[in-house]
Amino acid sequence: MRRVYLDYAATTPTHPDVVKEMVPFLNQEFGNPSSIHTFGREVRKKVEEAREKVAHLIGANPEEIVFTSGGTEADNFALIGIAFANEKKGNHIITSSIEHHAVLEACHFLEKRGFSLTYLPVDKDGLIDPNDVKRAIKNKTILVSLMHANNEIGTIEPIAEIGKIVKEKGIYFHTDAVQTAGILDVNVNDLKVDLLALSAHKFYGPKGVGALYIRKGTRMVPFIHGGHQERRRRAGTENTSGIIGLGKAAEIAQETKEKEAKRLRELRDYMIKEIFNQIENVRLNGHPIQRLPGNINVSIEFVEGESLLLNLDLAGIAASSGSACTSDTLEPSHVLKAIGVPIQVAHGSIRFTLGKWTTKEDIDYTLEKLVETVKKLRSISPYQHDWKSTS
Amino acid sequence: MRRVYLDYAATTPTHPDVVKEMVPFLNQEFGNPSSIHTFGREVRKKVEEAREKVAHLIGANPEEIVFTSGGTEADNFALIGIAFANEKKGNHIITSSIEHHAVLEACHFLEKRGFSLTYLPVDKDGLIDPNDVKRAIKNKTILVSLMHANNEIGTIEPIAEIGKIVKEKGIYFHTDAVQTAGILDVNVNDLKVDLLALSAHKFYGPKGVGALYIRKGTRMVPFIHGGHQERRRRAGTENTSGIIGLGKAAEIAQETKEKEAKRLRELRDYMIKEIFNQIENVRLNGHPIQRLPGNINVSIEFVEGESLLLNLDLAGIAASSGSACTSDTLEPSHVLKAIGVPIQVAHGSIRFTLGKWTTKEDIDYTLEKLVETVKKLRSISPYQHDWKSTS
Amino acid sequence: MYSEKVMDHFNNPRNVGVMENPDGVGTVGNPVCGDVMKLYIKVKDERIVDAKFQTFGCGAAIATSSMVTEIVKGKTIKEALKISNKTVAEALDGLPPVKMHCSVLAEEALKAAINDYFSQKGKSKKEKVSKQD
Amino acid sequence: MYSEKVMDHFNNPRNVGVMENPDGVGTVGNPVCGDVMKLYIKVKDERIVDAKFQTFGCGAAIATSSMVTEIVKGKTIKEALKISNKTVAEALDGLPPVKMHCSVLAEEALKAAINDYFSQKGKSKKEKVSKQD
Ligand SMILES: Cc1ncc(COP(=O)(O)O)c(C=O)c1O
Ligand SMILES: Cc1ncc(COP(=O)(O)O)c(C=O)c1O
Repeated sequence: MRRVYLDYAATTPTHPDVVKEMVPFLNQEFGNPSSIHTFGREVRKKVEEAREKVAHLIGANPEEIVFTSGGTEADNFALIGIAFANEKKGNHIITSSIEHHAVLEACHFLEKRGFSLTYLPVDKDGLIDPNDVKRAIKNKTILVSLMHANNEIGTIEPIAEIGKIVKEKGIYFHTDAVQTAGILDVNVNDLKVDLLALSAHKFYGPKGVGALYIRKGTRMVPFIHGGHQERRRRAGTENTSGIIGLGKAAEIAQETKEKEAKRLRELRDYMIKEIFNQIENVRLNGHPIQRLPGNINVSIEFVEGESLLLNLDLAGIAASSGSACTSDTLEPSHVLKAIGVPIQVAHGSIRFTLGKWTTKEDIDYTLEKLVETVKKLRSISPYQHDWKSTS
Repeated sequence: MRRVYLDYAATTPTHPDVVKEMVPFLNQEFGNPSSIHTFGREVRKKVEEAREKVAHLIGANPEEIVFTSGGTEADNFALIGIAFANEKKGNHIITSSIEHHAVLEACHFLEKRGFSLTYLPVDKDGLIDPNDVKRAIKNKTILVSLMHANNEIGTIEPIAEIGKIVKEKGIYFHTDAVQTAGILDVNVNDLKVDLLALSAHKFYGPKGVGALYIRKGTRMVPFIHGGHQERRRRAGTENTSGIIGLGKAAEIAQETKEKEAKRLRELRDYMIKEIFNQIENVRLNGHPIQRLPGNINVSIEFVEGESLLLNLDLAGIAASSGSACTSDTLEPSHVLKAIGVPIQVAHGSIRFTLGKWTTKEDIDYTLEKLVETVKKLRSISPYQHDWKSTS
Repeated sequence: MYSEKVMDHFNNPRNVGVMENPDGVGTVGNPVCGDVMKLYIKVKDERIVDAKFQTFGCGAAIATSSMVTEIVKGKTIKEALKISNKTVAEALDGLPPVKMHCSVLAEEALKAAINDYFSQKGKSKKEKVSKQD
Repeated sequence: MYSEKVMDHFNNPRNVGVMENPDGVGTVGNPVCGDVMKLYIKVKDERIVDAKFQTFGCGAAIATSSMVTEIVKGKTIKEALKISNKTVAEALDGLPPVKMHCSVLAEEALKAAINDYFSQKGKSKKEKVSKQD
């Protein structure tokens, strides 16, 4: 059976060249980079090279990069590290209602520990209004944390514009760039951020490794406490093969991302157009233009999302109903809710995310199966005649 | 040049069979285990199999195992997770003065956040006295955290005996078993612990992955907040290849650890005996019998540790002056201080840790080079005649 | 996630569609919750001789609908009233915990259809069937 | 960690050993701190014609000791007094930040030896050399 993976926003296969770089660091060059002997020093050198590559990818200095166990830890580190280090200055933090759970749950944790949070709304396309940020800033505000692009609906936020506002006020600014680093042009100075989270497995690196950019001079406490690794900012023996894989993935992304983004945008727009051509009562979620190159998120009315996914899966096609980590719950996505999708329509939402190995043939095959499945599910539904479209 | 690795306590090479298990999960079976499609479900199954293997290794139920990014995160999770969840009950925590920094620094973090810590002393062999634990327990004590075996001097602590005391008082008991899991027989019920930290890279698994055992019913908050992974106890996309590697390492350890420990104890005792035979003014640090199978820690008087290490490194031999993560500082080890080694003697301490690929020939070669180096360094020293031995 | 049986009934649902002139029809659920089941029965001599369904919902919702129609066919009304959500779930070799509510929905749809049958027969006052949990 | 030069001087230290009848000897450091340097000089016509050392300490301590004896040989006392810890560190192609104190120790050992030379010559009161940082 043909297998088509259209869930690149959930995770990507590790690039074969990245795998090739990683494997020797498991068994051959296996030293602990903190060791002063040759076994350790050889690996230390490679870890520092990886740091340079990651720094280069986002326009940072290598000393400003701290490796983490992924995007979630990086987001937690940013929020909790800033909060605990600056609580004497204030206890107010601004974020948005469409952040990834890695940010939202860290915020909930901080709320329980005495911090006050503002969750900004978004418009119907998922955009945050920079003026809302300006208005939300108080005397006690110590941090603004807003995602660079949303993982579910693909909307790209006006981070640079917001960064200007936040910087003027002398407040720390964090962006969750897990969906954009390695995919789009991401530069910490253009974006005017003090902190930026990224994750290797979203751009053809391994799962379980990421990084937090921390602008020089930023006042924060470590999140994981222990040994002196990462200049005492993140303790724990380094995931050396993972870090070296992240470095390689950053290097590859640097070279290929522009061309690849262009290719994906074309495929994406083709697929969206065909979905609208071939299926009735569909709506596109997320901004039509300010959108991740590989993201398609549509609500297909009169169809329930899970059965859609399962039917596609039976046809070898992998898609998602939103973020992978929420698919074990029954609640409809907080992001779709935030952009005002009616709940019964949200139930019929599906996300296709395209990537490096996606071909036009994959898209055509998916379209064929999607149309078939929607037809089948609508025919089973008691509502195919009764329901009114809400779009 | 011959290369001899005697720093297995710092990290181990990943077993070739473990590497073989891991690699397919980077590029082929690359799904996100949270995804409901086939790509995700295939990997989910393997992650759960790994969980069973780790549970089996320590006599736990699979649901009681939470995967982490290593031993440090597991220790932080145990301490901070229990502290924040039980602070209404009390704010007092008991630990020892010879814990790994992963525990000590988490304790210092908690002290800054209003918790009160007791650091128990140890005797000259590094043993914690169970009666000291009993005496230190107060009304407000919510957690006791003591390591199973010390990473520097190899002393194995009477955890089961202490567990009995702590359990009687209805207090949570955590043990840092990073140096014993996969090496010795470790059983959470025999040890009577509620929490236990382990790390893959200490027993031939990959770096950057570990686990925390959390006894069913234990009241704790997550440490990393976000998605619903790990039954909502540890957020973040799973390090799938790492977890699967940890599972395989656990499986191999289960089968081989007993025989291997016996082999290492013999090599260890041979090496200790020969060091004492061939070098004057040496002292053994740590307990002579209650000791990790592969650990040798000696103080060689009139010799400074770093030059010793560097000279051995030039001869291809990797050893350590203590824990890898402290070797970038100039302070002598807190563990040697705690067992009462005079500072000038502590400077001449060296740790050899033996493992799976250590042979008698490696030991003999090391002995030869060690004797040579000590002779050379003592001949350079201004004190070879003047100093009095302190042993 | 799902058993093979669930996937089989999901992928090849039995007894799908509208029934002409049913003796009882039950509709339960709500599109806002993501699941709606409509169950039709045909009754002859107090025995359910045919059943059909239409469902909007997740994989488990479709599979339990399909399974309940299979189970109920040939049963007397009395026997059918004894079918619980567990019967349906077990017949599917189990359901994930988060999906057990779908089997409850299937039970409710069946009860609703039988109630409707009683109403149509004018028996509703005497033998009203109460919803079980 | 260390430059090749440091490793060279560490592994093959120059001018190691005790000097018979030195004109000046300086001992600095403390075994508790992990570094002790003993520096011997032989002086002829206000020129250092030979230097030797004995050191207990880390790699950088041994290398800086070795290097300072090399640098100092052939220099006049005046020139030798101008040798700073930076001179020594630079001659070794640099030292890691945590090891810079070793080069300070080397400078101090040299100054101490020269002071001792002055003392022996009875010049100590007039030209006492102060320790630099
Ligand atoms: C926007 C965003 N933030 C954070 C994360 C978490 O990153 P990780 O999966 O590496 O923990 C993800 C992906 O899961 C994401 O899409
Ligand atoms: C006793 C002990 N605890 C904790 C750790 C930390 O584990 P990891 O290196 O996986 O972060 C180590 C090793 O570094 C250790 O030896």
